[in-house]
Amino acid sequence: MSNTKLEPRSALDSAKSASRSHVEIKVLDGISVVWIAARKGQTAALVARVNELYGVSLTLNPRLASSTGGIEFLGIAPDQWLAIAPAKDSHDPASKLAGQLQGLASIADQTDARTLIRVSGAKARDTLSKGLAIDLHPRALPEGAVAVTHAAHIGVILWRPIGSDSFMLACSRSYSDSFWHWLTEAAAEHGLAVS
Amino acid sequence: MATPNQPNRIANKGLIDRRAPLRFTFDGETYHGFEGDTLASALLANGVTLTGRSFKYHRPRGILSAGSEEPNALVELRSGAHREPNTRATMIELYQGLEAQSQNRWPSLKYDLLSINGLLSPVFVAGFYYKTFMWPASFWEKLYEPLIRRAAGLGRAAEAADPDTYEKCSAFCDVLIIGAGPAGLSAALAAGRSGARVILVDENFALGGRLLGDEVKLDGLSGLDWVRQTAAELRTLPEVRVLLRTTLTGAYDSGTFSAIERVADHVPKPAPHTPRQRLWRIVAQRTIVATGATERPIVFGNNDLPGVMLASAVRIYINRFGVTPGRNAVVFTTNDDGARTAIDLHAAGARVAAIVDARPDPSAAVRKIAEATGARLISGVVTDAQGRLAVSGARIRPYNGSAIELPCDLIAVSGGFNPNVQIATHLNGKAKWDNALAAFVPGDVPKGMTVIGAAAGSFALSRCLTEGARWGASAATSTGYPADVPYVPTVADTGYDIVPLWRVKEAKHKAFIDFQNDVTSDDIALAEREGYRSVEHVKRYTTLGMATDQGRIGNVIGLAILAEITGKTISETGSTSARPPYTPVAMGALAGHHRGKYFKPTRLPPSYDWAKEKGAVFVETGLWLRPQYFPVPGESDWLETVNREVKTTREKVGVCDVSTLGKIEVHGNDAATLLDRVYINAFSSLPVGRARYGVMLRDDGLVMDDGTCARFAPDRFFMTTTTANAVKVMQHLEFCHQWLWPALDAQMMSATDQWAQYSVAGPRARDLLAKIVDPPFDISNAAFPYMAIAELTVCSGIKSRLYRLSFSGELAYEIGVPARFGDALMRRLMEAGAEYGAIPYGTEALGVMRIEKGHVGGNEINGTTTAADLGLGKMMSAKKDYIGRVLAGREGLADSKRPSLVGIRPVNRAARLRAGAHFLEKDAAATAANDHGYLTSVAFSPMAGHWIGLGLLQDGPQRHGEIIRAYDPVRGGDTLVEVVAPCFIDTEGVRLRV
Amino acid sequence: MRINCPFCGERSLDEFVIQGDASLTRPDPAAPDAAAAFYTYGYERANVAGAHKELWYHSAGCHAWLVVSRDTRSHEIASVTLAKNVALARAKASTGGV
Amino acid sequence: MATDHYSLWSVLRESLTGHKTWKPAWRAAAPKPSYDAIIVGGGGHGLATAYYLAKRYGVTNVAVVEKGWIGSGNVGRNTTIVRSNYLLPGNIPFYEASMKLWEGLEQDLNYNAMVSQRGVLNLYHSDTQRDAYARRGNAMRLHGVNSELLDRDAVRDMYPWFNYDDARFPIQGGLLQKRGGTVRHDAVAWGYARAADRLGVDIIENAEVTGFKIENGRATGVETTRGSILAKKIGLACAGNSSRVASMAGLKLPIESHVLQAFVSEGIKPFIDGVVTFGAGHFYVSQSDKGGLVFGGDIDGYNSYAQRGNLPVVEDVLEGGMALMPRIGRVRLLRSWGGIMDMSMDGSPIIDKTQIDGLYLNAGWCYGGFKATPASGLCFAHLIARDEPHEVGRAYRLDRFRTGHMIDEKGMGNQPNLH
Repeated sequence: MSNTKLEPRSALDSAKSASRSHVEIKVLDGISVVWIAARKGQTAALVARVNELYGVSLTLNPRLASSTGGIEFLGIAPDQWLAIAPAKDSHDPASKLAGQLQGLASIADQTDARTLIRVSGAKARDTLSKGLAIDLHPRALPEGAVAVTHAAHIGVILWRPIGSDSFMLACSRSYSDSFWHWLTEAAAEHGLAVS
Repeated sequence: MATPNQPNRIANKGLIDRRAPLRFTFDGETYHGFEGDTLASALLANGVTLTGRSFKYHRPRGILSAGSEEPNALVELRSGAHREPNTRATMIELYQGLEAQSQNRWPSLKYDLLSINGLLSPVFVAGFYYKTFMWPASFWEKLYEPLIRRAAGLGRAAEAADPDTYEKCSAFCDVLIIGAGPAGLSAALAAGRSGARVILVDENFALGGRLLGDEVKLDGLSGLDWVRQTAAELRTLPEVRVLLRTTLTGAYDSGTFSAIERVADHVPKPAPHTPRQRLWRIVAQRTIVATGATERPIVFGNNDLPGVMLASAVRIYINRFGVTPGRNAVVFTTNDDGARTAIDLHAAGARVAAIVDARPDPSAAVRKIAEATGARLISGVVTDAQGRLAVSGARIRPYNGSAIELPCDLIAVSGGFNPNVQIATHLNGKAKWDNALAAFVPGDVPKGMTVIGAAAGSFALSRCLTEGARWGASAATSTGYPADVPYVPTVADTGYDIVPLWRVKEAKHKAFIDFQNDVTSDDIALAEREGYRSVEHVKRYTTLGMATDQGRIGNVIGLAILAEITGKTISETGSTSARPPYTPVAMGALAGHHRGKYFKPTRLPPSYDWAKEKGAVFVETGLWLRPQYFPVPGESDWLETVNREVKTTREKVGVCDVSTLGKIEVHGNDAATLLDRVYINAFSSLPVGRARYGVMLRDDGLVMDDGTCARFAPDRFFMTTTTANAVKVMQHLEFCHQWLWPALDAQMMSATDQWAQYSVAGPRARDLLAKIVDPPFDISNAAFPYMAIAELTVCSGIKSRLYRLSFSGELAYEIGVPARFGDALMRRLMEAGAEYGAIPYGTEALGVMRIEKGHVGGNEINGTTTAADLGLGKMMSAKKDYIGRVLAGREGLADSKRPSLVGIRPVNRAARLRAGAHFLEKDAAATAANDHGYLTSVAFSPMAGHWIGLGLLQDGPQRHGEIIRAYDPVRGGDTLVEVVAPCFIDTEGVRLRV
Repeated sequence: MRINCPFCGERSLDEFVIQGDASLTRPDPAAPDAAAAFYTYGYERANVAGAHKELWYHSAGCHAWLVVSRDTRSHEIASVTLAKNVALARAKASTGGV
Repeated sequence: MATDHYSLWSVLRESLTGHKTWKPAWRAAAPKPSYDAIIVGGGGHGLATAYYLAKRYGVTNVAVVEKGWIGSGNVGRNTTIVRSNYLLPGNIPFYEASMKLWEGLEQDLNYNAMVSQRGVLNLYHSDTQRDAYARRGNAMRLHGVNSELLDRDAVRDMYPWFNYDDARFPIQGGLLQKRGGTVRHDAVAWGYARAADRLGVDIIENAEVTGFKIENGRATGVETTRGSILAKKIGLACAGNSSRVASMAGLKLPIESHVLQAFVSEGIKPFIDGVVTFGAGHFYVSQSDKGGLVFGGDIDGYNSYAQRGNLPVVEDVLEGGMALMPRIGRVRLLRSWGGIMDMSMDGSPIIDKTQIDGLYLNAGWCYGGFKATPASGLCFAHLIARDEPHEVGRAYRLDRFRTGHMIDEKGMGNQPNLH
């Protein structure tokens, strides 16, 4: 019996996406999230290693660095990053990074710990400002910016992907239902059709 | 010239839209008004002047003002669940079908029985209650207070839940401008043109402030046209946000402000998906307060009669709303501005019977006005208004001659203006007295804040405009957006020239300071005579300034009169400092989205959907919603279900979702050292591939949390915490690492949500798991003994972590898979376990089994117990230091007589136990002196066949075998119980090692 | 009140948790007077009205512990630094402690 | 021939003559050179202490020195709740003694402080909370204090309009103390002041203590902004500022000062009869005899000497309010204010001698100070007069933290802002 595979299931299977002119909300699956924390005194070496492996230099502030291979490295805390990688069934970025960064960083897979949601559209900012108490204006939060904060009492990591006017949000998996409820309610005023 | 059925409407005047007539009702009567009216202006247009009753004496009251300071015209707006008490008619925008009712009167507004209180007013003075109703003591709750409470309050709260929604928004800006009058608009232009991010808020539904109520010219433009032109330009500036119907309610630290936007109060019902009101949290680098000034009345006899109105309000009703509040007016003023009201009245076709100028000698300006309006100019005072339900005349005492009486239906009164300094004082700043203006002006204002225009005492229009331009520009410049001071239109200023008069001593009738609370000048005098000399004492003793107008009408007058009485200056007497909110705020707006089911977020475990399908009953544990038990058809109650779950698990195998446990990855070369310092027992000695139970203390030596910690590699640990303490423990670990021992190489990350983790417990647990784990992994007892752990794959390649841990005391495992496979794994476990009779069990059965085994839980780890109290003293390592070790040694905590963990069972096995029962010696009296502890946790043990419990009992371990009482009077319980060892099953711990 | 987290930037009060006086240091548990020293450390507070160095945790943000210098009368914040750096510097200064 | 005694008759008599001859509630006393005892702090506790010193212990040569106007501290800025529904043996007898004093207060003082025993109800939302309240209720019973554990239906009978059906944390029941209730806060300060004044106590306002005279280990007087005053004994009753004042005598206390906000709504027709505390959020509420909803929640959490708080707690409190009683959505919040709390290290107060002879300490009341006013005054007066603790206050020792005998109702440990 153990040879039939387990079917994965996102925290928001019920409500995958909802969209309408002014704001679009989409739950993204199949993306790996890996926690990277520099070992004591190894930050410089880690940055160098990542640079030679992925051609990007990890930022020491809340910004993201996006590699040619489509991996984004988000600065989420002093000496800590999240790697956001499009997951292909075949490989497991966490183990790969663990191998590559051996001795330089602590690694843990966070793929299942987070639900990734993209919010875009003309009213994305207005929608998010109903819950996020940080300044979302492009002057304060330009493309590539990262913010670890909370919205409607729920912890959330937010970032602005390069070359897009959208917002990416990652909330803890177990909170996804409540987060989705708040987000869709906040967006409803701007014409969001909730599926 | 009046519009049909709106007798007081003036033809072609005002900003109302006469093509948009609106129907509304007040006390059941139907009336008509126009788009752009307030309820107050519409009532006045219809000749309705009696709008309410006062709080204490139930005196007839009318509309005093045209703004948010209105103390009298409070109504119940809307009906049913939408009923909104104490709503100021002056702030209600008229909409089609509006319903309003007067309040605090019975049977009707015209004939209010409680106006009898007015006759008793000689008795009902300030402090009345403190001196009476003391005998007999028991009568207070029985008789006196019920009577008082019947009379208490103004309007009625709705009886059902508020059907509307509310939301909260955050906004950030470089420059926040509060108030969109001439000063605020001019500042917004100056700052906005620089490209700085500007937010302009105004509580009104139209821009312009006093420019809407006064006839002025700016460079030849009418005030209104200038406002239109300015608004148009502001609309073109992308970084300028204008929020109308938005009251700035509070100033908080670091440039944070609260504001309430009334999104849908001006329409019959909110548009779909829009809130009724919105709370704005505004963060501003610089703030410009341009909140204007509020006119104050003069204290003379019957100054509260309907028909006595603030002079500036009279002008607003005429010019902005095209309504004349009277046809035959007396203007009573202490300054030139008040007198100007005569001009607008005259222009509106009303007769101005007299201008009564309280100043020793009226200014030239006033003489001119009198001539132009044909008003009789009297240098003197109005001593009393005359009339019963409305003003019918004024009794006037000229300074040179004897009293005269003039018939009139309106007394327009101006005692001068109080700058609205409230926002500037919210952060403890005090306002300071300005003698020339006879008013308080801002004193020390918070960093980053500037007060301008009338709010700063600059009443002249030209100064409002120039200050706005100057400070708007400098504010923007200081935030990095260089701005030029823009051109300012020229205006012809009019004078103010006040000689303050606070009260008319010759008044024959009651003379009010605080209208709504019926505070008179006599009350102030009485309070002072009785030794309540501090202004704060006077306010509290008389309730001056405690009404819904926040003291905007009466506070300064009361202060001035107190100064007069005590012969002190006003500055010596006191100052005013306000507290948020600036005007009263609907409570729903401050709660926003977070009510009902969404009061707090809900966390769902990975097997939630599956458990729901299975008909599980769920229970809130912290923010989590966990399956409590899984009833099956035929089971009569929860106990039967839980008994089955326990039995089946102990006899066959059960599966429980324990994903809610806190999980923390602890990595690094010094991870073991860190763990040694936070746990009372050692972890550096833990071999790779094994787990260990650990206990953490708080700094003060009491137990903080317990859990297990597994070692996957020399530098890689996986910690579990209790569900309740997950966040607290993470914070603690970070504290120890970042603050206490920063030199350690350790990194922590929460993995609670990453892993779906299930406990698989019972004699057949291994058989079940054998079908799940991928070969060649060997889970035989020899290869994978108690407390072993491993990383492996299950169900054909799903990476997984297996822990041989047992909370139930059975052969048991905890199996973890990435959370997205949690749902599927639970289904698979049930499938694979079917042949062994596998069942799911919930938190109840979990609890029963841990009590049967005597494991401590949240009821025992309650923040007041030591490790020794919980029978874990022997775990406290003597070989190392750890958090809490030293203070745990204090005599009070080391005392062996402290209540410590015992097992409890009823002597009469049929008896039920209840947690919270206290322990008494068998024959001891039920008194505090004999209180020896209490039952912390109880359960019915299907294995033992009776109720069992854990408890904390003085000197407990020494008392096994003793019979004591479990005393539970609040539930009528008093049971003889036997003290036993805190373990009811498999005391040797054989089953979990097989 | 808003605290300028050295990593995340300025954030609202509700993202943080305060622990208290940052001028206290955990005593040497091996010292002969450890009991008395730990009592003082655990319980006695200067509780100053004025400039106060205190520990805050950015619980809703980057999880950094911070040393915040704040006036307890005005709530005005003079400086914010990462507690880790303060602790390291202090350790360097007095190479004591565990 | 000034009218002194308060009664309906004296009010009626005065009403005929325009209330011209009332005797002032308390004299505006000037400091004498020396007193038998000085109480620092003209709040509820200080004034009550002076009153009981004079009334019960015959010490009448007493001064209360107050830096501003009496009652300007927490007695004038609280939510007026009185109750004795405590858990621990160190607390129950003390707060029950206080309840008993409240029950006879008005007749004792001849001042109506509107002591109103309309009941205090603590709601529970889970089995664990229920059992914790059962434990508390049983502890109260063992101390002879009545308490009742109500189930959901019983609560619903009392307050049918709570949110029962759409709640995140459904109400399961509550612990009721019928004798609990509210008291008109200002009147407590004024009533004690008036009664103490009549017994000869000097109430000296606008006299801020700037230092202590201490001669070889003994306190002999205080320096104030109105001159120095000598005294045989000095009692500190200045909660909120205890650390500040004690530091002038070189003392460091197990106390932090924190701000607690409180709120009142516009006056509306009464619909909340008693006091209710929400068990699933930070919210408690009662309705005053003027009709205002008087409510509060948690402390702001940071050390503060500013009598004001910040927005997050305001939102937190109102979220609790709306979760419990959604019908108040359209009722308006009228005013908010902040008080400085002496938050102690175990959430319980201190009434004890200090290391300095003749200097006595009454502090650490957290936000439980108002209900404690009478017993606090009585115990402190006893301690000052007799140099030994009153039996109901003997647990409130200053050295209990050193010896590990904390009185920690919440089990939060040495983290003052969590109590």
